[in-house]
Amino acid sequence: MPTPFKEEKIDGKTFYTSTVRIRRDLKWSDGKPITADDVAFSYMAPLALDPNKLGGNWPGNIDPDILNRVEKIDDYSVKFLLTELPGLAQWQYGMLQAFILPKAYWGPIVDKALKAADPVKELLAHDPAGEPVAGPWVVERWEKGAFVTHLPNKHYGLKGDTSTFYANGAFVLENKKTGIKWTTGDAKGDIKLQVVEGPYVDQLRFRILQNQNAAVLSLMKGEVDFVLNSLGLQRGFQEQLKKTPNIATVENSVNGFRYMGFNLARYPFGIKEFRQAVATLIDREYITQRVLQGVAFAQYSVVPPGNAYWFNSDVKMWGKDMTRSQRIAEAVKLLKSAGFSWEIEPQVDLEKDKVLKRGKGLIMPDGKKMPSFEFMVMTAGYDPLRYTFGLNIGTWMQEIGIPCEVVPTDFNVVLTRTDERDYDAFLLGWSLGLYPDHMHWFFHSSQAPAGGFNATQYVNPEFDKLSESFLAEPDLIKAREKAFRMQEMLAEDLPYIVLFDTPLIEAYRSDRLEYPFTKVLSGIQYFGGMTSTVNLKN
Amino acid sequence: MIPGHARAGGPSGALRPAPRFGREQLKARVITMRRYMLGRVGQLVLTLLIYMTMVYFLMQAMPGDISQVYLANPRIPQAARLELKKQLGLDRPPFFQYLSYIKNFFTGNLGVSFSHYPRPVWDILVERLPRTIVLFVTANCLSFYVGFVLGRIIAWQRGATVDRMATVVGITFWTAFYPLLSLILIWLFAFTLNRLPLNQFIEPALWIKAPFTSNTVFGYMVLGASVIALAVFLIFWVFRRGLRRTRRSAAMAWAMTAGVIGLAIWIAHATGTLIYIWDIIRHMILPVCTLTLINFAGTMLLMRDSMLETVQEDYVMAARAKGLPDNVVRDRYAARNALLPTVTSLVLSLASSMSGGLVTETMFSWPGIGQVLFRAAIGNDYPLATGALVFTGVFLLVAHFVADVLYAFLDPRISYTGQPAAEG
Amino acid sequence: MTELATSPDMGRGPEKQLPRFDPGITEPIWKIRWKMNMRSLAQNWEIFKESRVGMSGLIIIIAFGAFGLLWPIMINFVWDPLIYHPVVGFDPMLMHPSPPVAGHLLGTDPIGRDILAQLMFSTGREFLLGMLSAVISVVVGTFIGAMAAYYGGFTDTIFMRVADIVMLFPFVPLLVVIGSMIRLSIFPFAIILGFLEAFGGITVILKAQALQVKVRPYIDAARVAGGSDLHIIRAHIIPNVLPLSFLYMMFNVTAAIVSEATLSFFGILNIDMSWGMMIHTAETAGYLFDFGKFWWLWAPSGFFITLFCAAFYMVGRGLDEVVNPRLRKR
Amino acid sequence: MDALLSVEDFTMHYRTKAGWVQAVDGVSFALKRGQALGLVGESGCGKTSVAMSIMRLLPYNAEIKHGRITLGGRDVYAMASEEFRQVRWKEISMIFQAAMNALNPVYTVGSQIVEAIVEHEPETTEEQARRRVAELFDLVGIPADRADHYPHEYSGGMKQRAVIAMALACNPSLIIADEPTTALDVIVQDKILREMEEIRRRINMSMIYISHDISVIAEVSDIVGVMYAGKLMEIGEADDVFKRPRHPYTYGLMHAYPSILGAKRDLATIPGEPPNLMAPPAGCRFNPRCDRATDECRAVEPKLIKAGPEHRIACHNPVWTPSSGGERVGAAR
Repeated sequence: MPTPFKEEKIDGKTFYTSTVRIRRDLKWSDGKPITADDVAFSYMAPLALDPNKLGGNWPGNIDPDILNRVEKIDDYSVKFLLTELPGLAQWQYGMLQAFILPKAYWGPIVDKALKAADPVKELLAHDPAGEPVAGPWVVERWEKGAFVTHLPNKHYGLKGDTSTFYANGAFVLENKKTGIKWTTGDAKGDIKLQVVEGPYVDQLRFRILQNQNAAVLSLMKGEVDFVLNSLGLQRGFQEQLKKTPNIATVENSVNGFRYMGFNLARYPFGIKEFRQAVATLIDREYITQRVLQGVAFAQYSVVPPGNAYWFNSDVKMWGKDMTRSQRIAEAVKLLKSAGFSWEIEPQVDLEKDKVLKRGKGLIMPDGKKMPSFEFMVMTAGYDPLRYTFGLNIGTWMQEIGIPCEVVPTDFNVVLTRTDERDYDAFLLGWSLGLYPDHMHWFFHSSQAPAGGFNATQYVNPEFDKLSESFLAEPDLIKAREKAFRMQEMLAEDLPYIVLFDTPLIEAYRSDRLEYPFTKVLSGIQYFGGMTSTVNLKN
Repeated sequence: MIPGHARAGGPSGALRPAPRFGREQLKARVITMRRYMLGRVGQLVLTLLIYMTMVYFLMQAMPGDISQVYLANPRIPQAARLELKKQLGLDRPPFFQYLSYIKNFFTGNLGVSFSHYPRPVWDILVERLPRTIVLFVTANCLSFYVGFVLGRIIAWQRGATVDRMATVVGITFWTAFYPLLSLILIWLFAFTLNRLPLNQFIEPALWIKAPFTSNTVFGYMVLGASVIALAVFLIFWVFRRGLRRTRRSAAMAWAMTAGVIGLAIWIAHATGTLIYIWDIIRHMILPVCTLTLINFAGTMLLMRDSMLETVQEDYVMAARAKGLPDNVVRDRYAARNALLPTVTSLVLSLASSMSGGLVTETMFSWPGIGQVLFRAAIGNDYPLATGALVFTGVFLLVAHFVADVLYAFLDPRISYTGQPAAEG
Repeated sequence: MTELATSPDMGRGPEKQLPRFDPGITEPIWKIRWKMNMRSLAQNWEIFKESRVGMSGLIIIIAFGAFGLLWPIMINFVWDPLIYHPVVGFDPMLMHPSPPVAGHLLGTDPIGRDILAQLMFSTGREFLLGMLSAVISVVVGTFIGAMAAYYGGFTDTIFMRVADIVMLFPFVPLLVVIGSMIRLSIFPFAIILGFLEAFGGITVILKAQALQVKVRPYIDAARVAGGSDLHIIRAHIIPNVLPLSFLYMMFNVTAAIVSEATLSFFGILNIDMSWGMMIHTAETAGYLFDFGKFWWLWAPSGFFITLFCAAFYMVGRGLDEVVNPRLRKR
Repeated sequence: MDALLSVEDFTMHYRTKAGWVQAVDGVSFALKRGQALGLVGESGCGKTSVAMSIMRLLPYNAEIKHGRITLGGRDVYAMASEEFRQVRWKEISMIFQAAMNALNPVYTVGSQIVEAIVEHEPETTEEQARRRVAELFDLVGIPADRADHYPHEYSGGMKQRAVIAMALACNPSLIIADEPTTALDVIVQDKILREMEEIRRRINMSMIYISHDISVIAEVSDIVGVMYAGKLMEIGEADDVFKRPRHPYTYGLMHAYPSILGAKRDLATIPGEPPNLMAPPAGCRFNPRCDRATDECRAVEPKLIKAGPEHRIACHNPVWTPSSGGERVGAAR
């Protein structure tokens, strides 16, 4: 585990160093032990090749501005030298998550690449078949376009690790064979869950299918035992599979959300009250429970409830549990407070919850009639749920005179126009990592110009200060408080109107597979089907 | 036998050696053929160049570019995106990119795919080509054969029940919504009746221990099939060429064909690939039948309509008067003169089978060139999209060229320039 | 002034003889030509009416047209748009997709929209798409095919090479590019499709057929009789090629409807609702693998597509007899 | 010696949408081996339909009401189609009216003739067949090396000769020539007719000439039959019919021809037009146009009655001419 940071001065420059000790019982699949050399190499090689050039996940994990170098101290400990004190995002959830590669195998290849004219292209062109791995599985055969088979890795270091979770939140990791033991919190009281690592299956077969129909039919016919699908099963399949014998369905929440964003740089979307009025109009429960019949669930905060530790539940929820007429009345009040007016003001009858007169011709605070604007929505083909949400939102806005025109658009087109900030309003979605630093990247003013991640061009100096301090925050508890305050601020300003998300529904052959646990954020498929802990029934 | 007939005053009718058929005529044709060929090849290259330019700039005009992939992960900084663009050469002005692309193309290098960086485009195409050829060429040939045979029959008996029935069935399948029909057939045959494999092109259990990869076996199949086709063509050309079309010669021809196929099976067995080839064939049955059901009506109706013209010709009446058997009259007189449009559509559809079919590939999980074309086109992967489009496009251009040459063979009245020969 | 004996309009008069025009009349030429065209039109209609196949095809197409016209009436007066709107409508009373029920004769789709309303709404669009792509591709395609065969040489090469390029053309990216410039609704899509189909496969196949017609003796006879090139093409080559081009009319309509469905499903065309789209939505929502149970999700739209395209074939078959005198004599 | 071909009271109608067309009505005649029959009549009088009926090549909307055709003693329509197929071109062959497109444009002319020979003579090899084609081409006056050219490379006259060569290919015992020389100019026509006549005489082959041109028929046929509106009006020896026509229609026909030999005189024409065969006039079908028509003619259909040893006519009020030959007498009204 990493030691806390201490400041050191080495040949004139100040560094923040931390030494990390490595488990001694791990081996590569070719039998060689995993040592500090491999760890040091896994950081120094990408630094030498410049992570940005490497692309993929490298720039995210290894940030050349912060990480200066990694030195090997002895066979099983390394020392990290950083130029500045890293926050949780850069250290625990950043650098320490990087991949460790076998130096014996990759060393010569990287050296040869460095000498070539275009080192990255040279390196990426290398065919990594037969590369020693540390994971539970080794690739046995890969038939392109048809299937991939894996065999258990004989030298799998973590085989036999028993992780025990206690009701009081304590956690013990113990491997009786190799004597490794590691605990956090006081390990006593009743055990909530105990999982023993180690592949129990002698062969793993992945079949590559091109559409969900084929997958579900194969599942029902018994040709496959589990369907790996990042979108989860559609409603029709769920209903059918629930009724099919010896097939179990699993429902998990997903770490992401679908949202609607306005281009704040364009008048009048910059006005907070306008966004709040639109948020109030949107009846999320009506669509998720009635129209989509429970396939999706309403969501109000920028951090999904699935990410329990960071999720702030008491966030301002605009228009929650309001009837149709109450929403319209509230929205009209908000718009009026910001100086909007109408050619024909919408009238509602609160008791009978009826819309007496539909609003027409919204006039902006600057006196001019609001021009109709384009609300880009996913097409029915790409994502029927977002398509339905978008259309309904469009109808509700038109109902009170907001001249919104719903335009189903191709995903690439939406990405391009939001990237170039050439749009009015759009509806997209994000899938996120565990550490909520996405709030910094989405809403920090530095990301506002074209090409950055702050597509809605939200600029709030107070928020910027808060998000920068959150990013640099090493302490978990303080980081959580800051995250909660950020969520409250965003719920008030509503740069994103968070709409909904869908639980991930998966199915597997209950007569053949037995999973130690099935409640996991983003579903079983997020952990590759938990192949190393699943057990065969017969 | 006519007794030695001496025309009044002519020399006595000594037996004269029979003239060889078409000798000097062929010589005349060869010359015009060569001149025509050169012209056509020139046109082919020019068309290809124009086509490539249009495709390339169409790709550039597509909204967005490949680096958008990085927009999905918030942690990746701006620098990485610019770096990727530089790496892929997207930062150079489009015109220079185009020039380098053309230079590379004519040196046989289709460039490197963006989405499967740094795999070369050739590599991806070659990986998927055998699979596509085996499935789609077989399907096309089968649907053409069924359509051709049925078309001749229903044109010959216009108005009979077989005509009405075949047309109604053909039309319903032709106009059926293709994705829907394939789903129904999969559900019916593979799932409910459980007769045929559900999808994919090989059975994993069998192939894990296979000494070959599926692509090599597909390669063998393409090679084997073309050798067999050539052999069968030669056999029929030798036995059925003459006008002597007796029962005996037909039986001999079929026996020889069976022999060739038997030999092929024995070789496959000897090399140990037979079970694998059989597994692929088993997986092919459902997609090929679906494609045939969908497409046979096209050829059938095409053949029927073009044959209705020739059925009423006088030489067909003359042929029946000559006492030739009915199928000879139908095939060598009526059908033979109506071949032009049908053969053209066959040659064109064979070429287009190179580019596979997106719906079939998705429904039957048979990843081929069709998916590559679609994903690359949508995913802004310029080199892969352009490379795949041009690669399959060449086949079509060559096919059209072959069709033009065939016209002259099919109908002597049409000379090589595609215009009628000077009237005799 | 009688037209040339070889012109199809004149030639096809059935048994009853045409009254001979005495030259003394004073009517202007165009009037005579108009009257003759009207008469030949009437004659053709007589002949077309005879063919049962052609008439039933025509009736089906008219029925589709009427069904499509019914939509504005139904949505404005009979149905409540909130429930019956093909795209946004939702019926809160039922569990969706519900089988046919009192309020929804053909049941509802997985997102709660009424299937009958969707069918009616998209009929108008599919009708437009079908007619446009059929007419454009047949008219333009036939004319080009005949011209290419008749003139040969340079024109033939030009048209054939254009046909090559059009056939090769990546249809999907083209639409994506156009889609990003203008909003691709059904009308521009139908026209683009019509012209693409017209210059592509149909020209090559028709040219092949036209070549066979061109080498026939009566073409030389017509040329000897002083017919202008254009007249020969219009009067001799095209009538003999039309049976094939009518066949292509059906091919193109089917292709149009299937490609429109796949493209709007992948989001390239922003057409809100079409028959093909209905099947695709059902498929993605996972209701299309047990065909017995949720039959109303695929059967009505599948049946409509087949019937609509088949109708064009039947009309084509009927027109065959009008155009091709020898066929009719039988 | 019984007749090679006998047609007995043969009646055949075409079924059309508008009703029945009575194309051939009660025609009967007999043809001995080596004899040449000339069938003459205006176009649309059913002579081609008779030819087609003999060859069993009737379209599908033709229906035989009654009567029999026997060839070499066997009833043509009783034979199984496979059996009759052997007979075609072996026993009886035909020279088509439009010889222009009776040849398949996509095969060489030679091969089409070889095909017929090989089909009917299993033991002949292709080589022998080709040699015979060369001889046939000599016979009809086409250079032998033209055998491997395509039909579109032949002139009109040469196509006609090729079709004749094809008809002779299997030495049939009867050839039906349907307007063989109509498309040709007079000189070539005359040359071909003389050659065909000479070939016929030499191999004692029987022939049926069909033409609307009396001069052609007069030149080549032994017996002449005159047809009008589907019925056989008069049949007999060539001399009887031409020199002593007894049927008013034949009489009229004879006078419709300018004779180069005799004195110049204006031609007599037969008024009116041939009747509509869907609703033929009652009685004798010629009565509306016959100036000698009596009530009986308009009521009762005349049967064929003897007017001479080999001469029969179907008329109630025949034209009487003195038995002395040569001189044509009779009021040309």
